[in-house]
Amino acid sequence: MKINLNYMKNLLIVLAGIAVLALGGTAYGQIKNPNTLIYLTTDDISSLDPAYIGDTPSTYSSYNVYSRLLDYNGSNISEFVPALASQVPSVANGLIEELPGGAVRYTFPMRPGVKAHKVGIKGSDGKIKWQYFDDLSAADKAKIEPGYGEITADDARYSLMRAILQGESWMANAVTEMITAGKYSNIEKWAIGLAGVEKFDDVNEAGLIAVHDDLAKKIKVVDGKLILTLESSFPATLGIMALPFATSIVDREWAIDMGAWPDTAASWIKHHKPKLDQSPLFKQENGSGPFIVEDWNRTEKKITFKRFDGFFRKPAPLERVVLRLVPEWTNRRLQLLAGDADVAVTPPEFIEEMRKTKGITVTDLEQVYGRGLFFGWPVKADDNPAIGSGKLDGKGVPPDFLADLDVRKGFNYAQDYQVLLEQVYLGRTVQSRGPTVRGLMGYRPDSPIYTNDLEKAAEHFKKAFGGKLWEVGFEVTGYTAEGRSQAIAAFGVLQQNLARINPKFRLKVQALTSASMREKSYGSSNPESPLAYMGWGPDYSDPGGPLGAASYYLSSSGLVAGFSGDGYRALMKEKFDPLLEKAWKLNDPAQREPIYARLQEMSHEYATTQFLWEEVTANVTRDWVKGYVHNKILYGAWNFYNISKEL
Amino acid sequence: MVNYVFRRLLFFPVVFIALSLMIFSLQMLLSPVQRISAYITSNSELKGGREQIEALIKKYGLDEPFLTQYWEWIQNILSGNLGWSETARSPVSEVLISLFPATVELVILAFIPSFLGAVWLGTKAGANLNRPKDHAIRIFTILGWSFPTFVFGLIMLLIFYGYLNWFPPGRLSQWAVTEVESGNFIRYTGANLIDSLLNGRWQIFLDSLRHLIAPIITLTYVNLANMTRVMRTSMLETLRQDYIRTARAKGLSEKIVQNKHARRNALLPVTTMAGMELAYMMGGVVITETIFDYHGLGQFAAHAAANLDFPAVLGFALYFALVLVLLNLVVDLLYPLIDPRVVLK
Amino acid sequence: MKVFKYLLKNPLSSFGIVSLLLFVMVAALAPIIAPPQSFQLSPYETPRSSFWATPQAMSKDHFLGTTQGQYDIYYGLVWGTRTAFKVGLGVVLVSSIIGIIVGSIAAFYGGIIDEVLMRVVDVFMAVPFLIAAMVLTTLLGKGLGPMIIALSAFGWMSYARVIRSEILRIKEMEFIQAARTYGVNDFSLIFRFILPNAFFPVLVLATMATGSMVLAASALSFLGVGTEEGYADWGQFISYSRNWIVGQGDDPFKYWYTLFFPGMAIFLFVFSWNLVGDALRDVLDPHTIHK
Amino acid sequence: MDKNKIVEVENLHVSFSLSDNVTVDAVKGVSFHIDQGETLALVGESGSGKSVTAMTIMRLPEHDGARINEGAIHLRLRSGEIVDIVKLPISRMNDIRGADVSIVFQDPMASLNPVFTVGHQIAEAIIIHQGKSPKQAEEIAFNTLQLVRVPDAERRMKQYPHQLSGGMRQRVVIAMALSCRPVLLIADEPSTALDVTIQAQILNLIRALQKEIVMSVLFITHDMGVVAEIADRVCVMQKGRFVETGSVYDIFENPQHPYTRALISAVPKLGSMTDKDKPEKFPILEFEED
Amino acid sequence: MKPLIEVKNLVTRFDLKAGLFGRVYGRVHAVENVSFDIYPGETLALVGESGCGKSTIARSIMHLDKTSSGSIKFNGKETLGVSSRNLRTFQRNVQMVFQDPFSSLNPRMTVGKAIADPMIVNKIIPKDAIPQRVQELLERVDMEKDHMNRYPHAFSGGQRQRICIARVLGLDPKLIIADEAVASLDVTIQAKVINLLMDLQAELGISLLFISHDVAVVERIAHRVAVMYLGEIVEIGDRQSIFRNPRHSYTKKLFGSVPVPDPRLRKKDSMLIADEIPSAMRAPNFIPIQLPMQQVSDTHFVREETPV
Repeated sequence: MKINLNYMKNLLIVLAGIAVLALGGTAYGQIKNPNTLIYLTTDDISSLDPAYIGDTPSTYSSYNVYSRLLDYNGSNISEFVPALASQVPSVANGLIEELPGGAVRYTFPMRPGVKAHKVGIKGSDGKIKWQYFDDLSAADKAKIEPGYGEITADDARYSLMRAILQGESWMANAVTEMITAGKYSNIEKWAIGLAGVEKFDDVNEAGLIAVHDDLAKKIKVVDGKLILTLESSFPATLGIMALPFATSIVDREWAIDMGAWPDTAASWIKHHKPKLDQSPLFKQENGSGPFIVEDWNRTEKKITFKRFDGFFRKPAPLERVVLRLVPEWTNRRLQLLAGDADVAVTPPEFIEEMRKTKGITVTDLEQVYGRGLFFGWPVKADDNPAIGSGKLDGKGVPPDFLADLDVRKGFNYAQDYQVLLEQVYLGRTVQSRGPTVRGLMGYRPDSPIYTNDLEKAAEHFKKAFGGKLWEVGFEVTGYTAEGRSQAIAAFGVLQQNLARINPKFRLKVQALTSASMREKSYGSSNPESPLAYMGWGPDYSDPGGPLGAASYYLSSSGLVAGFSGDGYRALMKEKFDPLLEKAWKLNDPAQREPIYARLQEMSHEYATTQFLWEEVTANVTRDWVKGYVHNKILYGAWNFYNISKEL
Repeated sequence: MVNYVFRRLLFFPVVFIALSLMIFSLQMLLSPVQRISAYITSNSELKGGREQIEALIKKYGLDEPFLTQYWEWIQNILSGNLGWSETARSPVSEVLISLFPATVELVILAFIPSFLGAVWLGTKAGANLNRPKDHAIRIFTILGWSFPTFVFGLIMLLIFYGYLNWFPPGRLSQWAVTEVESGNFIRYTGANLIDSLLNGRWQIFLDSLRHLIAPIITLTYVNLANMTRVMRTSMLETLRQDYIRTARAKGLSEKIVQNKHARRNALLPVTTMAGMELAYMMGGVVITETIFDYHGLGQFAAHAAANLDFPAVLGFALYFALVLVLLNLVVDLLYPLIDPRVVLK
Repeated sequence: MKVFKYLLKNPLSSFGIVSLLLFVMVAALAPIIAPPQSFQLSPYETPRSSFWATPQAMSKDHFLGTTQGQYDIYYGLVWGTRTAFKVGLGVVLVSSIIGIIVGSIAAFYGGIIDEVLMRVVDVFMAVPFLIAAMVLTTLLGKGLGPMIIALSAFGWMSYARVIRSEILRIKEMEFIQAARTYGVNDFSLIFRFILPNAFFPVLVLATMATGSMVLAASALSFLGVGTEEGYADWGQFISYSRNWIVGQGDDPFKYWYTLFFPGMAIFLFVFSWNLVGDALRDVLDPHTIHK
Repeated sequence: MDKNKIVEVENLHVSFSLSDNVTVDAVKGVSFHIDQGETLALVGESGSGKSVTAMTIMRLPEHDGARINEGAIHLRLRSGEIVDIVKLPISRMNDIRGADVSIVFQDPMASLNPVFTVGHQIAEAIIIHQGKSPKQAEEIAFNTLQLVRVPDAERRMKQYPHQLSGGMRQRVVIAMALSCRPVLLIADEPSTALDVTIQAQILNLIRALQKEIVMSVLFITHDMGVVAEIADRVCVMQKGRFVETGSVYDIFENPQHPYTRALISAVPKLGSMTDKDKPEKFPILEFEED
Repeated sequence: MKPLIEVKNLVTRFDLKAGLFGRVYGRVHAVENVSFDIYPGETLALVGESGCGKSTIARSIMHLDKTSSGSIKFNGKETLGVSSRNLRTFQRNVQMVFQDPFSSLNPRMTVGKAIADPMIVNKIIPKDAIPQRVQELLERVDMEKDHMNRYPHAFSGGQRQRICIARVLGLDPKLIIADEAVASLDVTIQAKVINLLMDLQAELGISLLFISHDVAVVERIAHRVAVMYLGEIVEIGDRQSIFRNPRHSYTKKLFGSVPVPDPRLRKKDSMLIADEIPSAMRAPNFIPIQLPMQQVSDTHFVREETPV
């Protein structure tokens, strides 16, 4: 073997190669990829099945690929426009009727002639073949099997029932809750309720069929119209029907052909709560939305959408949309600057930087929810590092530490909200006044809020635990999920201020993985975490109902109560539940608004939570990206249909 | 020799069992509540609090005894596809197969210059012990080794992409991606360089190369130090040998003595090491891939690790063990070619 | 002693030693040159004077500037020196002890014990180091302790191998045979005769590893599983800077200090250890190249 | 230079620098000459500088950090030209090494490159010195192997050093040294590492070859038995200096220097004890250790 | 007189193994059926060429190599197969000096410690008496007492061998095995070390098993001589009759090869044949053939040879 390398020659070749390759770079500033939108994200789509998903990133596909009966009207969170339905139901147009006994009926007349991305064509062997509608010749189009790939009221019925019966995502369960008008929060409870047994496992086959039949009575197709019958009023119905989750409409024939629920009463249990990849709609779609999923590369975390020319409105301006997961910010930033990307998810601390950058447009997006430090009591008493010694001896806190209203108030006065708003958020958002944020019913810009007042804080702390707390001090740990620099800042300010109030007040902060965070907070009667940074947003504009902002926070059965301990829950049950129930029963917004406003005030009064700020995010795009419409309730999900690229 | 290869591969099942036990035990360090997180996509699913969690724990059998769970788990993994990766939302084997070409492409292309460079620099340094050339080479290589890879990589990205706009991140430009994913481009191997050549698409070949250069430079520089060091020490050792004196006494020029007689012998330890080095690179150039948005095994593995996607971690470890075994085997098989004294038994 | 003289004479390693001594001094004097403030719960929590998201350039109060979130770079670097020594030496100590125990047992008893232990080593080697460390830190949570445990748990194998091969070499030397012939027992043989002679190759390995463990720790920080936010740790600080490498518009070096100072600290530290290790290897044992 | 002389070394000083300020003088002013066809033995104990002295004739120690401080080494090349080795540039030395002067080292195990075949290693020198094609060079190499009485030379050509026994390897090294028919062969303890029966064979071989191809031999050894077997003249070296020079008979029968005497008295002589009942101690002669 | 040590039919073989399951592909027959006795105060020399098995005999006696079969009795007591605890006295009474002075001392132990260690380990004298004893021993081997605080690297090969001898003497052994103990020394040093050994033998009545390849040295030191070839003793007997009357062809060849330090006795015949020493490695299923010994005289035995 001869190892004699000709180094100089190699070096020259390499240099020449680099030169050639370097020239391949394109000029700065022009629109690259004119008909393709390249969107760099940090989040991952979990499934294409709209009935399976419950997270915002996944709506990027369901929102653009599937259609719903209704869409939100632009940025308005409580007005709707027809989509697959030809009219928005209202009392005025008679499509919402109150039936005797308090039941409510919604009627959705359907838009005719809507085609799905794939349509079924009967081959010579009599078998149905699914083909892209866009690829068909006129002759082929004539051979489309009726109903196969045509969106009808029956498809809508099937889609809703499938989502409810599949029961996997909490958004699908929201539909259940809607259709039962809040009586059952998921199909299992429904089945249990009907069968009158203890556990879902005990429901026999007859019971399963019974719940299906009960459901089928509420969702019906009459004269080509979809009719929903709710036992009582559920004000958020239209809002849920327009959300890009479980109410997205799939083509029934295609879904059954692919092996989804065959639309029979006895078979649904086999399709109930499937594992992610067991849903036949997991990695294939047949929606009627403006874009087709051209390729979903799950290992490379990249999804490509192609324009659907047969869309029931006029086809979208963009030919392609590419969503790529790029974890490293510098990389996203450079690609955006080079024009190789059009949109890049940007960490909050860089929003202002990007606003100052030439060629980049930053649009602040208000969110419909706030962040806060969540108080929980009583917490787990034994072996709980968060409360140190577990006693009021300066080296820890008792498990019911935050049950003391003065302690909670002391904490709330110790926080410096202005510093956080100015320095961490650079003035882009406002202090959160309670569970109800701007744009929601019951929000009043003059409701009482906590301000940074160390003297008042000291006053309250001195009163707490009969003055003993002030004497001995405390040491307690607050938790946040990893990677939240704002949370660390919020804790940091609090920590410094507490130490200033009394050097014996020691707040420790720990960032946890989401798994550990979950373990710390989910113990409904006594969680481990006394103090945690979190935030929740409602899923429709109405503050009431199971997914509304006020009930999220203030109901004893709400999300927050689920991890804040029995003490918190008792407080909610006693003080808040009655008002919530009262408001939800009323149909007149004028009567409801003051109740929600009162609830907001009470959340301040009882210092239920340390409300920090209203969440704000931003779109950071090239200047040439036009047409984004922000609807708060969609949490920034992009409707690519409106987007175009032009200078 | 077939016998030898067979015996080496026999080791693999042992590694499999041990690895799976080890990784499963790691997993069991977590409480069931923590482990249930892997199955949850949204916090809101847990509206029911503890009750809901316990139902999920039951559903996935996370409260069973260790061995029962292990058996479940291992069955899942053995039932084909090495189990399901939650982070990739695909079967582990599919992920490994689909990302493998990208990593191999990058790693091989980065390995060749690091190896040749190390042999060259190591020879020069060893032959010039404690002279300026030696010092310069040592500083140059240790420098590369003393900097966090991610800083170096980010700076490379900034210079070559941010300022010069020569070498973009990713694997292909968007136009090339559209081409590659369209029906008239056949994916033979998944490695863009090879596929584009096989399809006769020069533009795509060049585009792909353009995307590879910055990570290659980063990897090469970072990997240079170790191998250069070994080559240098090995050269020093070899140059002390009597047969080098014999070669000189024969009247061979110093160049032939160094580049033929010394280097050939000095290559022995470097070959072993290069095999390991290549294996480690195949085992995930985590940071480089992350920085250059290069979707390969390293980035995937890091993502899986951070999200405690244990089937993926196990699958990845198995893949790596296989790479290790195979590369060691290759090195072993190469050894007799370099050193006639070695006989495989 | 001779070794030390050599190290001081060699320009590269003497540079390394001097700079390491400086680091030791900085670490020792940390409470004096960067006094913690009263509201800090621990000196390792870098104080923040404000909470602005954007790094701030050098000023009278922060004379190396601040990172994103206003962590004082000077303070972080000074106390981070202690962290660096803790991580580097801690990992090296723990992993070399594990390695020495495993390697000694394997080499000394040989046979099936050796075989089993070496297979254990193989299995540990079969998990890529960084990935394994990531899994373990993710499992154990952020912080210095978990990081040291994770890096040690998957970092001891090379020590075991070196020790094993050293012992196998030394075991055949005649002074060991002599000791056996006059009745020295196994335990004493390992500790009094074999290990002291196997010390130097391990020392070389350990010296090199001290630097690279600090690098590995910084890689963990980069990957998001390092120390807790704000902890005085170079890796943490340098990973804060990663997003600020790109400057702003006309000023590409606007945030240079966020990278430069932590970068220099970590680089100098690792570089010094490597220089010393490299020189040590030259002087101590030219025969341990590929063991 | 006298017509009979092949090499003449005058007042040679060689030193090694161990570190920046420590130098060791290995050879301190040595002068000697070797006649055509003569075998000169350089005798001394380890560290006496005998190897350095001999290798300096080929300027080899300089690769290990040695310096020639003083002196001249005149060598009569095969072409008849007389050169002063000390003054030659190393590149010129490469033409002389292996062609006019060759060397056989002590350890045949170590002095062959393990990764090249025996044939290749012998042919290498022939190719560079005689400008032969590889094919011709192999032919010559094969002949040389036969010359050094390697049985089955054809097969040996293709073998690697590790496949040969120690004695066979030493023959290969000798073949390598003789392949270009040098005027001077330096044999640096060529038989020390070998077993006594093999040693006898190698000594006989060198003796025979010296007659077959007329050459001078500089034989370095510490073994007085070997000296007695092979040398015409002897130089006794101690600590970098020559303490005594003379014909082999003078040295053994009438040693002058106390060191030489001590050396000879310490050498066990087979058969000297035949008449003695009991073992006997060595007669120890003290000498000055300076 | 009873023999101090009796070696009977000693066989030591080494398996050569390969692969994962340790398949035996060959076997080295290092020592084949060797028997000899050593009497108190006598020197038995084992002479032979490299690979003939002479060192393995030493190592087998010292229990450093595992013997395959045979018996080694010390003072009439069997030592093979005895637990190491019960070997204590044996170990103390039989000591060994190794070949390589550079590896036979622990580089990290001072000379004093090295010499003291056997005495400490075997607890033969009280601790506080040890420094004194170490000094005596050092003086006995012609070293200075302040050498005890230095490390081995400060000494020359000859000095180290003396230190090794001192270390061995600390246990008052009855038998010292010197395995090529002087082979690597310069002749003048070699002579002194051999003289030292002979002095010690005369003084303390120690027996010596002197292993060497140097026939001339053996002739000086030995009372009796055993010639080894390929693992076997081919000839054994008292020194005078072996050297006067070598019977075995190998013995003759060996003696004939020794260069004589007298230029007048230079051999004229040239043996230009190329001989090689055969290897003792055999196939695993090889069964060695044992030829019987013939008695030449009372003290002289020679192995029969197969006619060539």
